[in-house]
Amino acid sequence: MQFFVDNLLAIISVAPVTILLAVTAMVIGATIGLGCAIIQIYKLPFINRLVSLYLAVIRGTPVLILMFLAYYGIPQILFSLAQSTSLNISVNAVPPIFFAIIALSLDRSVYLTQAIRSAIQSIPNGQLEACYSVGMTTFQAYKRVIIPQALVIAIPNVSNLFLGAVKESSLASIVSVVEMMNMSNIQAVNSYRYTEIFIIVSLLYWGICLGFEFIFSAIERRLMKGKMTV
Amino acid sequence: MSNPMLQLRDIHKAFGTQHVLKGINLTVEKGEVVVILGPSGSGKTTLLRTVNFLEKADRGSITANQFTVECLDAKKQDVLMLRRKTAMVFQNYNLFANKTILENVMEGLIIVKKIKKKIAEKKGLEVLDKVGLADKANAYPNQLSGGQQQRAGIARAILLNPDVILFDEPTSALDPELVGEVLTTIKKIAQTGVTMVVVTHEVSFAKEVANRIVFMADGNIVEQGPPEKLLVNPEKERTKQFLSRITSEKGSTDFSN
Amino acid sequence: MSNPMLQLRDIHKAFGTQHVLKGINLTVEKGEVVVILGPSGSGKTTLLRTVNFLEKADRGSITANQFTVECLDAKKQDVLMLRRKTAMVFQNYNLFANKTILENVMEGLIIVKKIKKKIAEKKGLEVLDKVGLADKANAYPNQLSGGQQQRAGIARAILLNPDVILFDEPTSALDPELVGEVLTTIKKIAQTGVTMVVVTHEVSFAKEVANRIVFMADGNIVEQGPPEKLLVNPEKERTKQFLSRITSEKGSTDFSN
Amino acid sequence: MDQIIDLTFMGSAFPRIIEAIPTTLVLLCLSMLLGLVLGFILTVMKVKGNKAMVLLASTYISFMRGTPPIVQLFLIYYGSPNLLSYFGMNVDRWDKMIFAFIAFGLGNAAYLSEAMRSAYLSVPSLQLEAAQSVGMTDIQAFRRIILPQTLVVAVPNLTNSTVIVLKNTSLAFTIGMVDLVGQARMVSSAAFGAKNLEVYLIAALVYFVLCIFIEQFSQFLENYFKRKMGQLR
Amino acid sequence: NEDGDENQASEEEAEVLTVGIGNVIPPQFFTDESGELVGYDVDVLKAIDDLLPQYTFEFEQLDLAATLVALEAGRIDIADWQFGRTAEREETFLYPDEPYDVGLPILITHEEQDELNSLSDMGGLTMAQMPTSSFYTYLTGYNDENPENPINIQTVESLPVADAMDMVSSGRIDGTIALAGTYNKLADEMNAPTRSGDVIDAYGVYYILEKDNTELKDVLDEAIRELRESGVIAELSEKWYGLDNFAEYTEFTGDQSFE
Ligand SMILES: Nc1ncnc2c1ncn2[C@@H]1O[C@H](COP(=O)(O)OP(=O)(O)OP(=O)(O)O)[C@@H](O)[C@H]1O
Ligand SMILES: Nc1ncnc2c1ncn2[C@@H]1O[C@H](COP(=O)(O)OP(=O)(O)OP(=O)(O)O)[C@@H](O)[C@H]1O
Ligand SMILES: [Mg+2]
Ligand SMILES: [Mg+2]
Repeated sequence: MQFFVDNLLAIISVAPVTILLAVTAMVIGATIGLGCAIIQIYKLPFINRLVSLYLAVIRGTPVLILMFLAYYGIPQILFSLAQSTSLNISVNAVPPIFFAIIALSLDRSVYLTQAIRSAIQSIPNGQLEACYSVGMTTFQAYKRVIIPQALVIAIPNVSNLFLGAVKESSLASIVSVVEMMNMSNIQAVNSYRYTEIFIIVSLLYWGICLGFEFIFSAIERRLMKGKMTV
Repeated sequence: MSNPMLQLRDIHKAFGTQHVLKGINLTVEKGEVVVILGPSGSGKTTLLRTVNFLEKADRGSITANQFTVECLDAKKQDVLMLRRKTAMVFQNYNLFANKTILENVMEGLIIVKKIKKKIAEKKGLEVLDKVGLADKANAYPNQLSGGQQQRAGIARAILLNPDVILFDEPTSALDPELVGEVLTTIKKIAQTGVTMVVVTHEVSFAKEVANRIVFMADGNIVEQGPPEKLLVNPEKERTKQFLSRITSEKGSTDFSN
Repeated sequence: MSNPMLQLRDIHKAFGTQHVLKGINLTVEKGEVVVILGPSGSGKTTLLRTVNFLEKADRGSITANQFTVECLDAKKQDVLMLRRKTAMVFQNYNLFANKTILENVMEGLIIVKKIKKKIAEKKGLEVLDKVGLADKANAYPNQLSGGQQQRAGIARAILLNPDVILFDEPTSALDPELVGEVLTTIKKIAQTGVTMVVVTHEVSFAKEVANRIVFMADGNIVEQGPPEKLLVNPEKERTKQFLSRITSEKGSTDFSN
Repeated sequence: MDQIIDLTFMGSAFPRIIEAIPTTLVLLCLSMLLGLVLGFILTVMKVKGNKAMVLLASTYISFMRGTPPIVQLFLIYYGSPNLLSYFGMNVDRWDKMIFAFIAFGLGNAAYLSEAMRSAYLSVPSLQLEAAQSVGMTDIQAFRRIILPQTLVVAVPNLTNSTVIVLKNTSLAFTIGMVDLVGQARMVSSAAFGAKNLEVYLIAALVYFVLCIFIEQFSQFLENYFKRKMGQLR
Repeated sequence: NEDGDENQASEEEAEVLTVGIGNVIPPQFFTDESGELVGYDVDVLKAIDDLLPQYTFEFEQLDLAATLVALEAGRIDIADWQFGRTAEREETFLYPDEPYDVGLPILITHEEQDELNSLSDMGGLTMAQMPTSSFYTYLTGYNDENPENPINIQTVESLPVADAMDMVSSGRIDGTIALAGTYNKLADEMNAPTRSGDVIDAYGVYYILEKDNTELKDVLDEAIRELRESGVIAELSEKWYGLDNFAEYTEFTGDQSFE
């Protein structure tokens, strides 16, 4: 029991790191994803190509490798930047979680692009036309009418991706971020009681996910207003 | 041709190989109510949609209140400008599904005209009252009957107070009582100098409301003129044919007087 | 009352606190064409929808061609049976978005009536030709004009050849030419013994097509009778009020004869 | 360390690493298949079921989405044999592939069911009504009208899931199934980990190519379904 | 079972024992070019198997966590992951008395930093370690005792020694800890500008078993003792590590007890 409680507390203490990783990755990922989705929907010449390339590259690269690339690559770039500009940028001052967030955000952005794009495209064209007819700009139309309606469709997928991110964030341990999975490994190494540790960490993950699931379904219910579905 | 409010020049539009608009020229004066009549599929809706740039014409230019846009090289800013001079009532209503009826009519005021929410709400309720929807202000579009949605669509366009309002069959879902009210409303608005283009199938309504009737068939304007002239004494064969049905029908059904 | 084809008994329906149908009783004989008139929001669409069980009534029973369903404890099988005895033309058309026009009209034949695809296709093309859509057979609904969609909806219902067809404003998007054609079509079908309930706003159309007109207001049937009687000499105040508008309008617009 | 990437090593390692592609693909396909079937059932339970079924489906989805996939893999690989032996079943000798695809399939089902539910939500109820008014049964209406319309929305999200599962299959290496990443790690360790970069580059390249295939296929499907709805001319 | 006087029969009826073992840590256990599992641990296990006619070993390649979960779930009989021994671990699992290998962790630093020899030289400097490795506890232990001048520890979930050596070479970290035998092998393979400092510790390396499997424990103890006495283990150690681990151990600790 003591073992259980001690480990539970130890792992809980880093839960904020896990949540921080997941939330920031989703927020940044969604921002990039929204941009990419709109570029794809409107098939903007040339940058549409660039976006496709970006999506293909990131989609094809396992997060683990993105993580390595961010961790080893960005410092290299900063380093040569620092040398060529003789600015005093110290790479070592950057906390590793920064690189983890970059990698996770890039990864999520690809999937979010798809989720957002499919949701937006499911909204009947008449809705956009109605916006235009009252004189809204495309931006206003998206913000006030299209995105709120698309969110209803997107939320189940966004919540999929978010809960995925909560667990995917454990890969940040590869670049020495101490989040929940890393902490449980640290805890397990003393006793080798992986079974118990896994139970503890699973319960914690589930708890966090339940909380977010609750939020998502509340949002979904709210947005369902005015929606007529099968 | 003193001061036309809306001027369409040589508008062409094709969907794939189907040529839907074959060079439409139309001039509408300020405060005029022009009704477009024509058989189903003749391109009436498409014409209104190109004016609002919901469909981009393949050729031609559009002038609204001195502001001219060449359809082919219209910039974003131009299109927006044009749209803000016009408002549209859709054949299938197209209310914002995620907004209540009141929010639907207020939306344009708040977002486009930057009117304060309080004031927009007051105006919104007023116009809803005018079309008999005061008690539905907080309902969502999917909770309304067809006629109620149509009236909400009309209210939304009217409230924007644009230079030109484009109506696409604004009375199709309305019972005669309401048709009369819409008629009165349109006439009142016309008196304030707003220009209107109305597509309708109801000839009696057209006759009442129009300063001029334009008869379209097969992507062309066949002829136009004041209602007394065009409905009674059309020049073209196609118009006569279209109208013959109506008069014959009317004749046979008129046992009310 | 020898052999009623459709019989509604005490149909009630409320949305939340709003009582939309307040006990509707209606009997329609085989081959009869009943037109429902009434102001917007009076519950006409809701009534048709409850007959087709798209909306489940809160009380009452429905009998179609000897087959009775108690609304409250209707089994799935009963509902299906009832639906197969009826067909519906929707106010907003409701065509299958993922099917071409031809597929839309064939769908019921193939799936429900189990008719061979070849034959269904032939019949489908025939009926499309009848409503003037032969050249649109392979277009998708989102490529059609309003009137074209409405005609496709009518064709889909007719082709099913059910006992009862429910029309919800079948002519709202049609020009007078086509209204005339739909009128002819409905009359022809009625002669083959098909029963029809038509909701419409067009009084002249009602007058032409109806054996009996039912006037609804505020969730109740106010009065009913043959068109010559109800339209000219209504008994109830509410009916008079509704019709006064029309006749006054008509009077003022009739300069065609 | 003069050369960052040892090309000769890459050349020799390449054929060894791609040996594992069939394992990865079989695992992917089986997991997706199980996930789709079970996910579909879950969706139906959630949108059409009674309260108890909704609760059951929601709990399942929540558990599967809420716990780490590695734990689910352990549960199936180590937990299920013990459980099944109570019922007199001996599954100790079953191939690891079976455990792995069941574990991934069960987890995947939760994600797929939500993707399907969202697609279902995007179809207007009017379409169902139209089908019912023609006299179709619910199943006919679903199969002929609703399903085809959900696919346009569903395909991009199902593609997401496929790619994510593809990458997750590497977890199977923890129980000793030699998939792509596993093979890469083994090749790398045979070189004392000194050729990590080269080996992961190859693995990434293979993933990249597989993802391109998945993406192209999904693009094809999406356009096909769009054309089927007259959305593409 | 009858007494094993018929050799073939006992071979056939020999009980199968499943060994959970890693496969990505050379030279202890890894797969060679042909995909065969090889290494010091593998050879020792094979030698033990040869000594025990009543058992046949089967290898199941698992990662560390999976191995331990498998042992608790009863899916494997012996776990081989270069386990060290702690009181806490002994609460959960059964350790044989005899180690089959010894660990000699040494400090690795950059070639040019030859003033760094022991952990006490590393205060204020950065070292990377996997938290799952027992070496991690050296660092945390050191920091607990020297809170005024702690080592800056970077935890990395998976850090092959080669990678750690790369990081040392590039100056990203100042040092790492590796087993002497592993470092020897690697130093031959790569020519990274690194050097080895002092031996930090020496400890026995054991299999672990299910808590109540004392029967197997006794058998294993006897077999390992026999292999050490017959020199097989020394031979294998030379083969895989380039040094006789047990001899080095004796030198470092001055005796042979593994308590
Ligand atoms: N889903 C719903 N939720 C709430 N209220 C509804 C819903 N559907 C209809 N109503 C309300 O029920 C009333 C009757 O609607 P119905 O569509 O039957 O009218 P109608 O007679 O067909 O009118 P119209 O001629 O305008 O089509 C209306 O006031 C409408 O607002
Ligand atoms: N998106 C589209 N793709 C292909 N064809 C189209 C599209 N939109 C309209 N059309 C075709 O263009 C023609 C004109 O359509 P439009 O909607 O302008 O007709 P309309 O005059 O408004 O008819 P109605 O009175 O029936 O509403 C029709 O034949 C229609 O099939
Ligand atoms: Mg139209
Ligand atoms: Mg209605």
